[in-house]
Parts: sequence; structure tokens; C-alpha cells
Amino acid sequence: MTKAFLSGNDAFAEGVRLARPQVISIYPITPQTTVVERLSEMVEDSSLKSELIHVESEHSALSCAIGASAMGARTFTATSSQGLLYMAECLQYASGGRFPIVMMNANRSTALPWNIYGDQRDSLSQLDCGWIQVYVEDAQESLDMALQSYRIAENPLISTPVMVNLDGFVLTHTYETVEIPSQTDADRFLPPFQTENKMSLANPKNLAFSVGPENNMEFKYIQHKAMLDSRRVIEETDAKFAEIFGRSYGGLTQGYRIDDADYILITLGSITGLCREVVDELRERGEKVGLLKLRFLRPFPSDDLVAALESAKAIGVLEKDISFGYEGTVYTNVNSVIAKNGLRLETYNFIAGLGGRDISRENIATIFRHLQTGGQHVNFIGLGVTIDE
Amino acid sequence: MSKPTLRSYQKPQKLADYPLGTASEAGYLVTKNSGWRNERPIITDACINCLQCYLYCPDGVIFKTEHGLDIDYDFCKGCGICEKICPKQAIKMEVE
Amino acid sequence: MIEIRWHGRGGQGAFTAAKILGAASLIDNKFSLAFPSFGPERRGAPIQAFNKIDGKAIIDRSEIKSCDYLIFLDDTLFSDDYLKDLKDDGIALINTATPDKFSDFSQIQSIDANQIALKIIRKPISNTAMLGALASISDDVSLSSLQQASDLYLSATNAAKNQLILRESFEYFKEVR
Amino acid sequence: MSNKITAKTITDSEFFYGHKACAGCGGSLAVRIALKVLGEEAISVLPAGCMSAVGFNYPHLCFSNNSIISTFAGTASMLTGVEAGARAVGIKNFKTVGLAGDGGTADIGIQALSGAIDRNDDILYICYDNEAYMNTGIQKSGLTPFGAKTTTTPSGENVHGNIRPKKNLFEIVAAHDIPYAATASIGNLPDFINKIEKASKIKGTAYIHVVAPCPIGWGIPVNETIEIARKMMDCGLWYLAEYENGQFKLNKNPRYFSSVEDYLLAQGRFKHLAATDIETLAAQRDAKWAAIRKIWNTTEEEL
Repeated sequence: MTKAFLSGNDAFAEGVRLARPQVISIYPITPQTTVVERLSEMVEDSSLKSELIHVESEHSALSCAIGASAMGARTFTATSSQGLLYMAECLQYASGGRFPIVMMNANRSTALPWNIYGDQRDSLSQLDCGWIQVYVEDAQESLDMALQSYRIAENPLISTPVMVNLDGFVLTHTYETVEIPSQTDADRFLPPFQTENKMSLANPKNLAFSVGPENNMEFKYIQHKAMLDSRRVIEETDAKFAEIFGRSYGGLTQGYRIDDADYILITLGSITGLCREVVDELRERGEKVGLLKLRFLRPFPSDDLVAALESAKAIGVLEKDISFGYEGTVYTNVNSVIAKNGLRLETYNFIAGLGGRDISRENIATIFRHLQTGGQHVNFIGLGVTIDE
Repeated sequence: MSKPTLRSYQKPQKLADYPLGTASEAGYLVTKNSGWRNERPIITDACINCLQCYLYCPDGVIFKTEHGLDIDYDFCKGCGICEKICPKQAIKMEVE
Repeated sequence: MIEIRWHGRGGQGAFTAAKILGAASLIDNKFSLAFPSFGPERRGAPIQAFNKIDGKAIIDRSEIKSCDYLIFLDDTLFSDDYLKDLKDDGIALINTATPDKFSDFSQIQSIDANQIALKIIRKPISNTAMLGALASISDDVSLSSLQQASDLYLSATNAAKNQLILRESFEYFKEVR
Repeated sequence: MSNKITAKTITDSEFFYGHKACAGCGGSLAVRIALKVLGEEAISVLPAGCMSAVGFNYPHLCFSNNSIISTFAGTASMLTGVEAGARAVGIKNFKTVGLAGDGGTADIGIQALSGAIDRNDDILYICYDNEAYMNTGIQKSGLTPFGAKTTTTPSGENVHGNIRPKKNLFEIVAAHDIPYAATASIGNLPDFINKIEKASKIKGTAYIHVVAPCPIGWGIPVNETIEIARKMMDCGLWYLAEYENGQFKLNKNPRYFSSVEDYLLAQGRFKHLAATDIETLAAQRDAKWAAIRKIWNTTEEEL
């Protein structure tokens, strides 16, 4: 184990290196680019032995990864924003084909208007693409989840691709202290990839076939079941990770001071840290507030949410996303759990950080006040103008 | 002659009967194509074994045997390309 | 928490300086963040870089609004308005050959970093010298840690010369004081 | 040459069998022959299109070799991944082959194809060209020839079918300075077989563009697929050629051409053409051949 001062992208690249992917397809896009630059350097200096392929588009990046995975190779690719949308067809291809590819997505806003800064509209718009989606908070979690994701994805019961989301710039380009595990420990944690879902000369197969109405729904049910089963595997993987590396993230969600909290803010990604500080400040003033970080959005942590929220009076969902004409996508998902389980509490949605807009300490304090006083359900935080009525 | 033959197939009864992902045994045939045909080719004694019909058959259903060429009627669609390509008019199309 | 904003131009190495400072904090057993002004960098255009340094892990990733140190790699980047972004006891550190221009401002310290760099590496690259100067006027980072950290991010061929620059700029304020 | 693969020596094994292609399908013949030449070590990638639609209907799977359907745009990029993946997991003695139609190659797949050639990935890409999107029911593609009637280029008073000439994909591919590219036709299988065999031994990217008529889309009887492919070459609207070592080479340089009109009017898709349309096509043919004979190496070779 060594300590280093790395950006989120650098840290993720270190995690990928430790996972020993055999094929990596790369195509640059801001703010993902430095992760593929680091991987290229690692291949150049032989610290990573991998087939590095310079594809000509994001569609090809994932298509290439699917091809390699279909041969039984561990694969990696990375993208962001427009690139994620450009590869949308291949996203569903990879998940339906049950190819356990790991992909990093640098969360970035989507055009129009053009914007290269961080928000989560890119990946949240692809919530239904059949990938496991994880959102990380800092550079350490980035590295750790690069490694964990392969173990989750490649579990024979799961065999589903994983998208690891890092907030653009705020996380991808911010340098901080990161512990880099040893290769020996990484190898103890992550065994070589083995699967039956591949071609081989000894046992020829036809892959990615058509399935008509008479069998198609069964294939889709099996895919759904694997995603549901991944909840247990995610928790087991986190426990195994803690055993070897001494760090744990709590599985699908991570609560902070929620045991007796009346007011709980639900977050995802890198804004969580600042929200914890605000929780601490409010707790010092005797306010019973807490925080729940959603680490995974698919599979959706329904049970964790019920357990965490059942005794709360009001909860808020803070997300860098808007489903135009409705509300934030995460909020819709959270409300569904609350309704299905008959929880009696008020829910609020706080849309913030779109297009890289800074989310300040004051913004978060305002959000907690809103939870306590009540008000509109869907709120845009940090708008620089008044809303015309 | 190495070609796939018709296999028995039962629709899966439980989820575990389905393959992982979309990957299954190569060359696994469960239905014939013979019903597509209105006419069937017949190789007559005029055949000189030049193999043109074997080569140009889009379905690959003409195969070599010790005694000359034969046709796998399970999968012949009766297109008649063999009849056309034959330099000796040794193949006759016969109404089914 | 100590908050620092660097002002430079694309290519002057402001973000490299921020990374060296962050890595030095790690050696000092502190925690730090270093991040660039987000977005595309264009050579020659004004850019900013940032540091947060603290004794505990830093989980606040919001923008820095009020600074302990503002560091200008080039005096053409300075404007009086920036002084509003300083905390009450904050200091603006400016690379300038004409310190008299800034003598009216009590919160400003200046050093002719270009002249130090020119003498040692024959190029007016001021970032290393400004790091040495910062170590000199601040207790928040040590010269020895900066010396170790600079080897991580600066070219090996100039390692010895960079050490000289750090040392000379560090000594400058000790002498001035 | 005695070591060439012939009808006598080609493997008896069938690798594309029991498929649901239309009777008389030229594309299925191209795929069948290609896989017979490449053998059981071929790993084939087919995009969404006729051959994947007729070959991969679970549980009825018609490829006896390892095969996978790619996205429509992703034939070449998936080939790249398959090739790299096979090497990465230590598989030896394999050959990755793409089998894509004209739309999948010349239109939606051209970016990925260009990328793969640019990387010089060790793959063989075979485009079976039936001159329209046949799987969706005969719509114009970038390889639909001038004048052809399709469901999206109807013929009427004002417009006589497709108004644009066929993209010259062979030369577009060659312009990448690819190690090997060739044209072929299912009307001449010995030539096609030789080119597949040659291409399979190329280290780097190889491309074969094989014309494979679709009797339904072209409007001919299902037993005339081979004949029409031969007429197309005989009248000079298709030619057999190779690009190798930076040089174009014409494989067959006929002394005279058969009638373009006979070739065209044998097909339903050209029935509407006016005499001036046919003259236009004949003039385009003559101009192309004049250019070929001037610039390319036209040494005749045994076929």
C-alpha cells in the first residue's frame, strides 16, 4: 500500500490497473480524458499489460469492449456525457448480452446548451439501460470501486456490466490523498475472469442472438433477477473488500447520523461530503438531521431506503438532474419506494448543480431548512434569477 | 460431410434451462426448411460429379457421398439454382 | 482550513504549483485538495488553480470564495478587486519586478520570482519560486516537503535547479523580514 | 495452381446451415462459401441485417463456428474487440471475419470500418453487396446503383428510381492504404474463394467486396441469382480487382462487354429505365473502364 496525491481520474486509473483488464478501448472526451491518458502511460511503462485500442468513437469503444468480453477477456472503457449518449445502443447490448464490462463515466451535463461541467443528467438518463450504476464520492472511493466493480460484474450469478460515475471536474480533476493497494492484495480480492458466456474454439457458440416473443420475456426476467441478486453480491463484495483493505462503504447506501434523524437528505456523488459537514453543524445546534448517500442507483436500494427513512418526518433528494416536465429522476425512484412501503413522510426534491453550478454550504443549509419548514416539493436550488410567475 | 442435423428441442420449463446471456451452442437446428419448397431438385444419372451445384447452392444442402451427390431435403428450399448451374442438365426440378 | 487561489496564465504552471503544494501537504501529514479552474485550458489565457489544506480529511468540494492566500504568477493578472476575496488576515503574494506599485496595500507581499527563475533556469517560469515564497511567509507548508514534492511533478532534468529556486525564493523573505 | 481451394478440395463441412434466408439468396451463398474457406477457426461477426436475422433465432442457431451479432454500426469495432480479446485470452490460430451487407458497411458501419483499417487490426471484413437494405424490405443504401427502383426510391414520371451512382467502396477502402482489398462476385466463386484464402493470410486488415444479388430486391426469378451476377460482370457494371502493396490490379480485362441494357432489363428494379438512363449507365461504365485501364495494372491473370 502506498499513498499518493491523485485526481479522481488518476485514482480510477490506478484501480483499473490493479484489476488487470486484458482489453481497453479508449476514446477521449472531457472530463474523462485524463483517465485514458493515465492508462496509456501505464501500458507504455509496462505497469499495465493490456491490449489498448484507440477506437474512433464511443459507440465503437463499447462495441469493441463487448467483442472482447465475448471472448472471455476482462475489459474496460470510459466515457462521459455526449459519449455515453452516443454509445446508448451498445449500453443495452452489453447488459442484455450479460457482458460484465466495467466502464467509468465522468458525469457531465448534456447538450444543448453545450456544457462540459459536471451534472448527472447523462448517466441518470440511462438508468434503464440495464447496467449496475454506482456513484462515488471521492478519489479513494473511485479507485476502490474500480476494483470492486469487476468483482460484482463478473460474479457468475450477476454477469452484468457496471458503470462507475464520477462527478466531472469536482471529482475527476481534483487531486487528493489516495491509498493505492498493493497488486498482491488486489489479486487476492479479484480472481481472474471466468465465464461460460463466451466463444471458444473447443466449444463454439452463437452469441447475441435474436429471441422471439416465445422466449424473450424469460431472458428479460433473468436479466432483471440478476440485477436484483446483485444487491446481495454488492454487500458481500464490500465486506470482502473491508476484510482485505480495511475500507468499507456500507454496500448500496451509506447513512450518516440517520438513526434518530427526523430530517434526512438523500445525496449521490461528490456533494455528499459537504452535506455531511452541514449535518454536523446542524447537529451541534441540536437539529435532528441526517444524510443518506445512495451509492447504487441500479439495483435500486429499496430495502435500505425503507430501513433508513421509516422513522423520518421529511426527506429531501438532492440531485444534479431534471427529467424535464416532471422532477428529478432519483426523486421519482425514492418516492416510489416510499409509496410502496406506506411510509408516512413528506418528500422534497432539490435540483442543483446543473451544468456545473456550484453547490454551496449555504445552499445545503437552505435545503435542510426547507425540509423542516415544508414548502414546494420540487425546488431548483441556486438559480441566479427569480422565477417569473 | 460435417453439417448440423436436426436436434430435438423442448421449450425451457424453468429459468435455469436458459443459457447465460445470449450465448448458446453453435449450429443447433430445431426446425426444417423443407416446407418452403414447391419443387424439389432431383439429381439424375447424367451427373458427371463436376460439383458446380454443390458449390453454388446457397443452402449447402447438396453433399458428396461415395456414390456421387445427394441432397438434404430437410433443408433444401427448392430455389433451383442447382438446376440452372448444372452444365449437363443433370438436375430436374420436380413438383412436390 | 487554509484556502489558496493561484492566478496564472495557461502554460505558466499554476496548477502544477497547486499539485506540488497539495502533495507537500501530504508529506506534512496534512490533508489537501488541489484543483484547476474547471474547463478547457487555453495557452496564455488567464487561469486559476486552487488548494484547500487542513489537518483533517477535506470533504467540502465547493468553490473557494474567501482565501488565505492569493498567489499571482504574473503581476498583469492582478487587480485591486481581488483583494475582496481575501480573508481578513489573508495575504496576496505577487510576482513582480516593480514592487513599488503594490506598496500601498498592506495585505500584499511581492517577490521578483522571474528574476530568480531566469538566473537559475534561464526561463521566466515563476511557479516554483512562488512556492518557495509561500513556504517562507506561511507556516502552512514546509520547505522540505515542497522540495520532496516538487520532484514528483517537475522534470527530472531540472530537479537540482528547481531545488535551488525553492531555496532562494524561500530565503528571500527571510532576508526581507 | 494446384494448391488453390476448389470445389473438390474445399471442406465438406457446412458452417452456415439450416438458415432461414429466402430461396436463392446470394448473400447466404457468399457467407456459406466464406466460412467454408476460413474453416472452423473462423470467428464471425455479423451486424443486424439479413444474414444475422436468418441465422440466429434462438434456439435455432445456424452458424457452426463461433459467431456473434454486432450492432448495425458496429461490425468492424466488434471485430476489433473480438480479435484483441481472443489474443488476450491466449487463443491461437483463429481468424476474425466480418460479414456485413452494403448498408451495414457503406452507410452506418463505414466509420467503424474506417477506424479498424486505420488501426490495421488483424481482421477480414467481407461486405456482401446486394445493393439495398433488403432485410427491411428493399430501401436505398449508399450502394444502390443509379436508376434502381427501391421502396424509398420509387420510379415515376419525374424520377426514375435512385438518382445517385453507387458509392465506390472498394476504392474508399483502398484509399486507407489497406494491406489487401478486393472485389468479387458470387457469379465467380473460384475467384471469390481464392481472394478469401489470400485475405485470410494477410497480417492486418483485409477487405473483400462481393456482389451477392438478392432475387427479391432485384426482381428476378430465385433460380437466376448466379446468372444475373455473371451478367453484371459481363456487361462491365462490375469488375474483379484487387488492391495490394499500394497498387490496383484488374483481375479480368474483357475485350468487349455484353449489353448493359440486357443486364438491366432482366431485372424488375430497372424495368422503368428510359433509353437515356441506360445510356447514362453505359457511359458511366465506359468512363470507369477507361480510367481503370489507364491507371491500374491490367495484367490478365488466370482465373
